[in-house]
Parts: sequence; structure tokens; C-alpha cells
Amino acid sequence: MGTPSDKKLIDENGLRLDGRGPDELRPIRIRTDVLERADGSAMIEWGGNKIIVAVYGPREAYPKHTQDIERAVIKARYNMAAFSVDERKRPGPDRRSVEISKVISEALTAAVMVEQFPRTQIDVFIEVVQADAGTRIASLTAASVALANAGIPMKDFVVGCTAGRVEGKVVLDLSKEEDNFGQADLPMAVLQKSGEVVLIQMDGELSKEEFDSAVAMIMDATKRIHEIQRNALVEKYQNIEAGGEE
Amino acid sequence: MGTPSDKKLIDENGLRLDGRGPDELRPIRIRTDVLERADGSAMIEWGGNKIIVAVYGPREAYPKHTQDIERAVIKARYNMAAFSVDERKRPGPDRRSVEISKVISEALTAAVMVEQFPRTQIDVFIEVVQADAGTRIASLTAASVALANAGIPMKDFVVGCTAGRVEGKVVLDLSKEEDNFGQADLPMAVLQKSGEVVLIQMDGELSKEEFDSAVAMIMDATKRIHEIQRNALVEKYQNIEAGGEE
Amino acid sequence: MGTPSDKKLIDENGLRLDGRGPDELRPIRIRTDVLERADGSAMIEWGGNKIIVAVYGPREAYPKHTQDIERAVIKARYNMAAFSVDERKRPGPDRRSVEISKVISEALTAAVMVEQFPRTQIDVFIEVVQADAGTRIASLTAASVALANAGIPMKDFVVGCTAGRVEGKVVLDLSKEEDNFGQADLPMAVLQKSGEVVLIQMDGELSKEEFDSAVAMIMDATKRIHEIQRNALVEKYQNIEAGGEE
Amino acid sequence: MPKDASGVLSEIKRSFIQEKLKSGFREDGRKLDEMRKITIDENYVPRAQGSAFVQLGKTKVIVGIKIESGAPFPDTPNLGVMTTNVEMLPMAFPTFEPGPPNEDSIEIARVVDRGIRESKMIDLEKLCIEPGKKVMIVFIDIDVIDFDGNIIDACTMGVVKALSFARYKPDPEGDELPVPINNHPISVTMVKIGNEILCDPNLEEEQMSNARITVTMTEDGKIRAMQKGNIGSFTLGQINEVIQMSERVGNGIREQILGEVR
Amino acid sequence: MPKDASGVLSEIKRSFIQEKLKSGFREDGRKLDEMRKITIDENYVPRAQGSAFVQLGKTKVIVGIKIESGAPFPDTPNLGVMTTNVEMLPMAFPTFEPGPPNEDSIEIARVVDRGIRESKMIDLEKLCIEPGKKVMIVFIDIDVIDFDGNIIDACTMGVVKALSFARYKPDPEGDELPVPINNHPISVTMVKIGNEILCDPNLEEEQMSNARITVTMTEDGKIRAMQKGNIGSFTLGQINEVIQMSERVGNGIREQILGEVR
Amino acid sequence: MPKDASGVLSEIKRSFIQEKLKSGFREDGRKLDEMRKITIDENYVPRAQGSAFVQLGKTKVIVGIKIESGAPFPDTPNLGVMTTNVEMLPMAFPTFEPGPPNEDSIEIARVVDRGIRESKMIDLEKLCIEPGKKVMIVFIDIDVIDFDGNIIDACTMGVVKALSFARYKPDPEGDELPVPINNHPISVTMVKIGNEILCDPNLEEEQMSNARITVTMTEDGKIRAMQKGNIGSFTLGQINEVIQMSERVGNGIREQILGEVR
Repeated sequence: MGTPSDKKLIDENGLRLDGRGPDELRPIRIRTDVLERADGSAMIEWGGNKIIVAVYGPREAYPKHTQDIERAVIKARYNMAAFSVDERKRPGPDRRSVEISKVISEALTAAVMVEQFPRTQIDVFIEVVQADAGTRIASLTAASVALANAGIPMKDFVVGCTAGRVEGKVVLDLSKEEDNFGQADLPMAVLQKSGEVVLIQMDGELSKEEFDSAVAMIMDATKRIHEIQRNALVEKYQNIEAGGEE
Repeated sequence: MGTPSDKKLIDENGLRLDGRGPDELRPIRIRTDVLERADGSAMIEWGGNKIIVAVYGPREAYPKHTQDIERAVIKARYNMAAFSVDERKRPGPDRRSVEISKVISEALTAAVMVEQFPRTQIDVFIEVVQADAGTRIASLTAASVALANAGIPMKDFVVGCTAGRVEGKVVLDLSKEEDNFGQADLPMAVLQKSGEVVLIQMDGELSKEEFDSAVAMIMDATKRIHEIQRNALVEKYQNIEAGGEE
Repeated sequence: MGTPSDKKLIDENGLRLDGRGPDELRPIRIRTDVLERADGSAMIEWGGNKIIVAVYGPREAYPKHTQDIERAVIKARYNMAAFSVDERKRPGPDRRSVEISKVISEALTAAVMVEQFPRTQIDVFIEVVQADAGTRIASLTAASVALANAGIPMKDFVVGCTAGRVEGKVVLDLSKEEDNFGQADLPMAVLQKSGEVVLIQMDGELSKEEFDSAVAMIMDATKRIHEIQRNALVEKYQNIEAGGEE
Repeated sequence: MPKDASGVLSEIKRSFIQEKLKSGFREDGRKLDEMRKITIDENYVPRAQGSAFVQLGKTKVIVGIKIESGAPFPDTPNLGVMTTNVEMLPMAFPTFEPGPPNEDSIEIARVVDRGIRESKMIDLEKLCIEPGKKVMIVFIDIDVIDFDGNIIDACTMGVVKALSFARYKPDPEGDELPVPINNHPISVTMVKIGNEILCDPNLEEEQMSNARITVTMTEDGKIRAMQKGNIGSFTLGQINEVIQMSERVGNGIREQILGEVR
Repeated sequence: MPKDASGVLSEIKRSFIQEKLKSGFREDGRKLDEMRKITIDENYVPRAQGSAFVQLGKTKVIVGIKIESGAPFPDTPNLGVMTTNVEMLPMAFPTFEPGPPNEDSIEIARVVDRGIRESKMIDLEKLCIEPGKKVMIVFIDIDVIDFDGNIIDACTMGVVKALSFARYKPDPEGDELPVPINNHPISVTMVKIGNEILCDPNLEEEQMSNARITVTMTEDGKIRAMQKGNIGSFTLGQINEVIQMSERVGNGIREQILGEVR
Repeated sequence: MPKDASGVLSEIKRSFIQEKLKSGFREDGRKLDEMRKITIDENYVPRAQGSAFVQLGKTKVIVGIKIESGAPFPDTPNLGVMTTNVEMLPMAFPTFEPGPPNEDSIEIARVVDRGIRESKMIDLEKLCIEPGKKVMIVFIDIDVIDFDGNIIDACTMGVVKALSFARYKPDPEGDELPVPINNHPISVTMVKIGNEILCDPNLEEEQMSNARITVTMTEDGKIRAMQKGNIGSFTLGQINEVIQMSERVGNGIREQILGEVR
């Protein structure tokens, strides 16, 4: 049994525990229309993450005092299933999930044409079925697809990814062990076309140079991730054209 | 000191710990008008159970979204006093009492002429002062009397009783020890005239034959129990005719 | 290290641990206008007590069903900072603070011309930054000043003080140790002009004679305390006349 | 305090009651310092370690006492523990709502608790089984089931009665012992209507009054707890008067409910 | 039960459905005692100790089982512990709201729990590691993610499937063991529309009905749990009918979902 | 963020402020990278183990630190524990309400906590008394008593100041020791108005802006924590700009508040 400090997270060839190179993503798969009731839905599998996102709305914001007369209010609710993590999680929101719900709501607001739907709310329900590092940016990436799936007009797509520092090296898309025993974690999300940053959080220790190289890695990866988003939606439209939804 | 498994719950003569035969009820006593403020009230003593029921209404349902435009909503609230059980119970509803409140509300709805009072609610507050097995059906039996005492129009009376399996034998009206160490518990409540079942729950293990014989025992017992309900109400009306309420 | 019972709280000369005589107050200092946002504010330092009071209102009472059509409702909220006491206090109201909030609200209502502002509420937020015995009467004394500072019309000032019994002697203004190890605690607050009692609580053991002498001590002390209230307000008005606010 | 189901009292009734008070009598015929009829059934909940069903006029409360072993508070390792909880059940009054105790219930519970605790009625030292480890915890729970004013006194007398008969087992295998009792505190609650002070207010009197005071004393004539409530005030003279009334009335109650015990 | 997004069912649809039922068929073509299509993906959440993704028609639930060590209940020192929680996620239906479980979720969780517990499916005695000190706690958590009626049966079959494959480590350093299983309870939920009894109601059928009943049985033909819900009633004859339907339909489900396991 | 008491800012004021920003100055005369006046009274709550009263312009917060012994987290048996809680007291602003922390307070507390925690300011290893059994718990509690924007920076500098002077007793009978400190993180919060980035926004500036970012750095020039807030976005160039501003401004703050300590 090795303790964290015994375990080498990056080997002599620069490869990571799961065999990836420094700027390699874990496998990502997105499907849409995974739920019947929701107006739009998507499921993302990203490494060991398994996350379902449902979108309802725009619908009248309730209670009334939460209405914004100028725009739709986006209410994301990030929730972890009790069985999604190693030790059983007590159901209900904790401080971490409240914070993540807030930053996801804000990031999505920048992408949706919220001005078109004053006084309404758009609910984005996120259920983390299995968690494996990077849940917030995986959720955001899937939420963007679910919003499109719901037919909600959007200015741009939100695409997220993390980078971090592990054993002194900057690497892309931290795995669970790299997240636990690494030295920095930088989740970030951008608008796909404009490249503007709509979510950024960081903890750990990064020099400015390391930060710059982490950001560059993420910016590059978001292009690849957006392809997957686009394909998930295209697949749906192709199905519709072909007259069936699987 | 005997442990549960040492204790014989039924002796060689087929008699139970408290001397009852298999189809014998514990002593039951019901009184009405036990409270001043409530629109109707009843107290039931059933074996060691001591339960007070108060009825308020019909009154405007609040909050408004709970109103039903077609009928009165019956809201039973089953509550155990902190001192009602062996180990002090922390005040406030738990999952068990929420479930019992729900099934009691539903059973009473079948008996009351709820269509006469759209948009209103009828509150049935149940306080278990001392618990001794069978509290839900004792509560329901008393609630029916309290509703009548409140002058609320009813199609029929709800009468409840339990049966169960103890040391392989089907017996009526389980005592606390029989409930704790028995093999099955079947609480049931029927409309007195029509015999229709408005509450049934079961847990434990019963063959279909045992189930049938338990149901037959209960159906028979409900006749006797309804007599007690009727007498409690008659006693009140006799008192009123006689010009006083004790 | 002495245990409570070893420690003499009153010495052979009748002096207390902090050198005070039986009817001597701890140092008291009140300042107004300590906050920007509040409509009125005051800070009181009384011995080791450090308490900030903010007043907002009169403003429309909310939710609506809390409105009184005949008068303003005064809602005091007494709160202890997590770091205000020896052992860290979990944030949020407990039963003690709910009770204190209630008696403070009631005492202040007697002093304010509440009839002038029907349907409104006046919020009095009290934060105990450091607690050192006698916080409720210190809060009340400061709240009275904060209400005046907010320009709210008042019939009279509320002035509070405690007395108690320590090692068999009646003494004024209990210190923390006298409160913990003494034999009785009598917090009391009066309207300054009329001398009417608007708050009185007691716990411990007092003969009627001791009670009378404690009350007399308090009544005398309230005159001195009111001087400090008056000076705090005058100081402010002088500053305003002089064209500046510190 | 709740308003009457029909809203507030009519003006006519108010002036009628006030007029009558001046002649020294109340609407129900009582004198100003006269309690309503008190009936207490002891051991009303046999499964509890102590219990009482109190009827004070039309006000009804059930007191139940459970005594269990547990850990002492860290700062009083040699003392047993007591807690007091009052449930103003929604069955007791049309406007009472289910849910956690509101500020009224909390105040009532704390005043009742203070009277019992500060009089040192229960000898908590004797409830210590193993210092710092195991003591007896006395849970005092009160159900208010019918409300017609003056909950505090109904509760206090119920608790005193129930404790007087309560028994506990320091050792689950051993014998039952009576709860060790030092004295018998009695609370007397009074309200001011106009300038008259009257004890044991019923609901109408509570609604008419704007100042309430409770004084709890023990048989040795000592004051153990006081609590003023509501937005009105008392003069120092009235404070004096309520203390005297409290002792006189309280002695009568103690005599009546505990005559045979003491 | 929630109303449809478009409010209640139209009268026309109602009478159409009711008419069709009389001929022995339902709107979706099923016979009265026919289940919707069942698909169960086992081990859907590999990080859990057991899991299943159940599709019952359009109703979808995810069952996850975590098994951790902990203290037994004081009154059952030799038994492991099981708990069941059902989250009716707001993603599952337009009117479901976030927050603590409401009375519907609580009832569902308790009925599912009762079926598993009372059949003694899990051999809790074998989950005792050190009597009175350490036992295994089986946390059964269920996410309802898409709602089209009959949550109870979807949950129960998911739990049974997940438990059948669940593994745990009594000793963190030791080997994994299968959860000890005694039998396989299956719940069958039926509703009454008019006088017809039909199993596995979809949302529309739940909305049209005013009486629901669940019967859980094991492969030995024994009844283990029952629960009637909603404001309607059943005759004794109908109670008899639902028990028979439950056994027949339940055996079919058990066969289908566990064929390969048993 | 709360709206101003008078509702939103008038359009006229908005354009005035925006116009002025283009010339490099703010409504209150500050340059874009200029902090408001900072005043910190240390040891403001002598009974706490560390404390500070911070005035950042008109924003006022009180930081109190209590240090008590307790159990470590199971997965970090050799480390002390720190927690951070921020109370946005209702006295601080007309629309702040009493009650449990809302999402704004939670975010603020977590950003403050992250800056302190990730910089490893407190040497948690030295706060371990007995591995797996007993460690020191550092409770950081912050009262926001007057709100005029930029709570995060006011809180962070208050915590850093209070920790720099905080003392604790590993052994109740023994001597007081200073809390072991590794470095001094400083957070700098900036907002974007139009295309201008400005630090230490006051309330009006927070209301006018729709994108906020906080960067926390230590004296070694390392970034320790970042948090973007609000619904607007930043270009990569602006991200670069805020990091530079954060270092420059942060060094100034560190110098000013800790000059004498380091």
C-alpha cells in the first residue's frame, strides 16, 4: 500500500498514472435527450465522471421577487448523488455545492440570450452520478449542450476544462488522484467563439508563468471539447432528420 | 430477566401474555368533548394507548396553493409526545410520523363529505400521549369520532384494528410486546357500513391463508369497535339532551 | 489555580475582585453614529462588554401579516458573535437569544411613540462583539441611544442595570465572575423619567428585603447611566453644530 | 398571545370587564387574587417516570418526565442535567401552528425552567452517577393541549407535582428511587388591566392586558425567579404588590396541590 | 402525485381510457396485468458498492449502494444496519422541487425500505463485525431522474438488482465479499380506475386513479409488505385480487430481472 | 450584490462615472488601482485568541479567532483544522436579512478561506497535538457590520492581521504560543466597468459592474487562489491585467498592514 507521497503521479517519460501525456484529455462522451420530462437534457461521461443535466424553461420565475424585469434568471443547481463519491454523501446542498451552483449559473448567463425572456427563470438541474475530478467544468460543458437541446437561444457555447500543477509540471484535465495530491487546480470555462472567460477559479500554488501555460493548455483543449459538444447535438439533429430519436 | 426469545408470547392454552385469547381486543374507551377550543375532540384509551384528537374546520385552506377547488383537504397531523414512548422522543415530526399522517389523512378523506366544502381544510391534530402498539389505527378510530363530534358531515365511520402473526398464530390487536417480537403486523381500517378498506399496511411475513384469516378477524372486530365509537357519541348527545356536558 | 469556591469575590473591606464597592458601576462608554448604513447606531462598552446596535426604520413591516394597524412593531434581534464568549459559539439564534430579543423588543416598545407609525416595523439589530455579564441591559441601554440617533420619536429613555447577590451581599452591576458564581442576578430596565419598570427578570435566591435593596441600587444607578446616554447624544449634536461628525 | 378566534375583544366587553375590576371582581366572579379551579391528575402517563395532567380553569397541559442516563456538561461534571420543553400544540388553539417552538413557547419554557432550576428543586448533585462520565438527565416535556390563558403557572404546578412523584433507576438492573427534591417552587403570573393587578389571567384577561409578570417563590419565602412580559410597564409600587400577591397566592396553590405530599 | 404539466387530464381522454379498460386493454396497448418494458443496467455507478439504472417504461431511477462500517443500534447490537432514501430530483418532473423529501418521497422510501427489510433480503446478522461495536451499514440511495409513474416498483427492482451484485469489504485491508442475500422481494403496485385493477400505472393512469396499493412478496409466495395509498378504497374482493395479481406479476418480474443471478 | 436603498443607480450617475473612468479616475477621486483608506485595529476583541476591526473605506468587518482543541479529520490525522465563516449581519445593509448564510455569504467565506488555506498561511502540521486524536481547531469568524463593497478583501486582510497576532494554548495549563505562520496572503478584488478594470470597488462600483475577480497572492509572487464572480466575462488580456494589478496592489496592502510585523 503506498501513501500519497510515495506514489509517482508522473513517470520518467512524462506520462501520467492513466497513461496520458501532459496535455491530453480523458475520454469524453456527451449524449442528448436522455430524459423524457425535461425540456432539454444531456449526459456527459468525462473520465470517471458521470453527470446528467436537465433544463426546464424559460418559465415564470417563482417566487415573484426573484424575477428580473430585464432578463431571464438562470438557476443552476449542482447536486451530488449520495453514492457519487467514495464516502457516502449526506443528501442535500452543502457549502461547496452552493458555491458551484452559483458560479455555474453565472457562467451560463453569459452565454444565453437572457434578454429575450424577462421575468422568467431557466432551471438547470445537474446531478453528479459519479464524481471523478473536474465535475464543475464537466457539468458546465454538458449544461451548455442541454440548453441548446432545450432550444434556448444562445449567443455562444460555454466550454470548460481544468489544468493544474502536478509534481511541478503543468498538466491538463486533472484526474482524481492528481486533484487530491497535486499542487494546483485551475478550472476555467470560456465562451467558445469569443474566447472570453466566464468561469475561473484557482487554488494551490502557481507562478505567473505556470498560470499562463495552464491557461494556454485549457484554451487549446476547449476547441477539442467543443467538437464533442457539437457532435452530440448534430447527432441528435441527424436522428431527427432521419425521422427517429433512437 | 428474560430476553425476547426466552419469553413465550402465547401459552399452552392459547392465551396471550395479558391473558387475552387470539381474537380478543384490549379494553377500549372513547370520550368526546375533551377539549374546549377545538371544534371537535375525542380521547381514546386502547390498552395502554392514550391518544387525544382535535378537529378544527372546515376553514379556509392556507397557504392558498394547497386549496382544492373540488373538495375539502383533510390534513391529519400525527404526533408523539416526547414522553409517550420508553426512550424520550425528540419533539417534531420524523419520517414515520409523516407517513402515518399521510395514510390517516387519506383514510379519513374517504369517509368525510369533502365535496361539500371546496377550498377548505379540515385539520385533525392527533397527540399520542402514551404509545402501546396500534397507535395509527387507534388514532384513526378516535379521529372519526372527533370529526363527528365537530359536526362534520360524514358518509361513514372509519374503524381500524390490527392483526398479526405471533409465534406462528394469527392474533388480533397486537400488544406492544407482540408487535416488537411478533412475525407480522397488519393494521387495517374500513368504512363501517360498506366494509371498504381505506387503510391497509403490512410488514412481516404472512402466507395468503394467514392474511385471509387476519383480515377476517379484523373485520369482525371492527363491528365491536364501532359500537364503542357510537356509544361515545350517543353518551354526548344524551348528556346534551339532559342539559349538561358533565 | 483557584476553583470558584476558593475564590473570594468580596474582600474584607467589602471590595470586589475588580476593586469596586458594592454600588459602583463598571466603566461605561457610549458612542453614536458608529455605522454608515444604519438609520441610527450606537456602540456601548460596559466593563468588558462591547456591543453594537443598529436601527433601521420605521419601514413597512414584512411579511404583511406581521403588521399592526395601530402601531409600529419593534423587532429587536440580539445576537452573539461567534467569538464573543470564552468557548466559540455556533452562529445563529439559540433559545436564550430568542428570549432576550423578545424582552428587549417589549421594553423598547414602551419607550417609543409606536402609535405614530402604524403598519411599520423598526428593526433593532444588536451584535454582542464581546460578552462580559449584563449584556441584555447594556444592549437595551445602547438601543435606546441608537433609536434616538435614528431620529425616532420617543416618550422616554430606557435605562437598564443589574444587581445581584454575591457571597450574601447585594451588589450592583455584576461582573462575569460574580454572575457565574453569585447567588442571584436581577436585570432590570426602567423608563428614565417615569421610573416605570419595562424589563425585569430574576434568577437565583433573594429575600424580599434583598430584592428591595437591589431595586433601590438599580434605580439610583440608572440616573448615572442615563447621564452617559445623554452625553453620547449631546456629543453628536455638538459635533453637528460644529459642522462635522468626528 | 393569540387573539380570540373572533378577533379582538369588543369594546363593550372591554369596558364592562374594566368597570367590574374596579369593584374588585372579575368577569367570571373571581376576586383579583383568586386562582381558577385547579385539578391535577398525577401519574397520568404511567410509562413516563413522572407525569401530571393539569387543568387550570379551561387551560389544560400534560407534563411528562423522562429520566435517562447521559453525559454531564463539561463545566458541571458532578451535576445531573435538567431540560424543559413546552409544545404549544396546534390542537390547543385555532391560531397555533405546527412547527418548532416560536418565541412565545420558548419564553414560557424558559420561565418554567428557571423557576424549577433556580429554586434548586431537583438536587442535581444526587443525580451524578459517575463524575464527568455519567449523570441522570431529567427531560421535562410539556404538551399544552387546550389554551385559555396562563400557561406558565399551569406548567409550573404540573412539573412540581410530577417531580414530587417521579422515580428513576440509577442502575437499569437496580431499584427505582424517588427523584431527590429540595423544595417546591410555585410560580404566580399576574397581569395589569388598567391599574389593577390580577393573578391567573384567563385568555380574555391576557388579551386585555399589556403587562404581565411572573414571580416564582419557594416555601421559605424566597424569590427564585421573575419575568416581566409584554409591552406595558409596572411602577415600583406595583412590583411590590405583585411580590406580595405571589407569596400569598403561591402558598395557597402549594398547599392545595401538595398538601398530602409534603 | 403531480398533475400533468398541462393541468389535469381532459375529460375526453379520461372517458376514452376508461372505456378501453373495460375491454381489458390500456391506452398504451398493455393488458391490465402487464408491466411496461423493463431495462436494468447493473453496475451503472462502478464506484458504488452496488448500483443499477432502471428504466420502467419512461420512468428512470438510479440506485446506488454504499456500504460503510459504523455502530449498530443499541437495541440490535448483533445486526448490520440498512437505510433507504429516495430523492425525487427536480429534474424528474416540472413540478418537483428541490429540498428535503416531502411526504410523497418519504412514503415511497419507506414502502421500498419495508419490502426489502421485512423480507429479510439482506442477512443483517452476517453484517455484524464486532457485536455492539462495529457493523456494516448499507446505505441505499435512489435518484429518481425521470418520472412517468410507479416509482415504488422501479426503485424496488433496482435495489434488488443492485444488492444482488453488491460487494463490500468487512476489513479495509481484506477481500471483497458479496452482500449476504436471503431472497428476492418484488413489489407490485396497482391502481384502481373505475372498478378495474391494473398494475404498473404510468403517470396518466396514476392521475386517473384514486386508490393505489403495493404488495411485496418473496419467491416463497409469502406476503412481506403492503401499503395502500391515496384517498380511494378497495373492497375485500379487490384486496384479494391485488394479492393474486401481485404474485403472478411479481414472479414474472423476478424471472426477468434476476434470471441469470438465482 | 444588494441594490442601493434607493433602487438602482440613476442612468445619469452611471454615465458620469463611466466617463470619468476613461480619464483614469473614479468618482471618489481614486485611481483605478488605488485602494480606499485602510484602518485596522488589532486585538479588538481581547477575549478572542486573535481579532481585528477592519475599516476599508466605509466597509467595516470584525474578525475574531477562537482556537480550541478537537479531533482532526480522519483523512488528515496530523493536521490542525481551520474553518471560516462570514456573517453578513442584517445591521450592515438595509436588505440583508437574518438567517443562515445565503449563497453570497457562502461564496465570500469560501474565497476568503481558500486564500488563507491554499497559501498555507497557518502551519497546520504544528497544530497537531496528538496524531489522529487531538489537534487545534482554528475558528475564523467574521462579522460584516457595515457594507460599502469589497467584503472579500476587507475580510482577508482582517484575517491575516488577526492571525499574525493570534495566540493559543496547546495545553490548558501551559503557556500561550503564537499561531505558527508561514506567509501572508493578500487578496485583491477587481471589477470591470465598461472595459476598465478597477480594484477595491465600493458599493456603487459593484452595482455598475457585471464581472468581478479576486486574485490572492503571497509575498513570493505566487498565485494562491482566484475566483471570478458575476455574470460578465473577462478577456484573456484582462485576466493578465488583473493578475498584475493584484500583485502590485497586494504588495502595497501587505506592506501597509503588516509593515511592523514581518
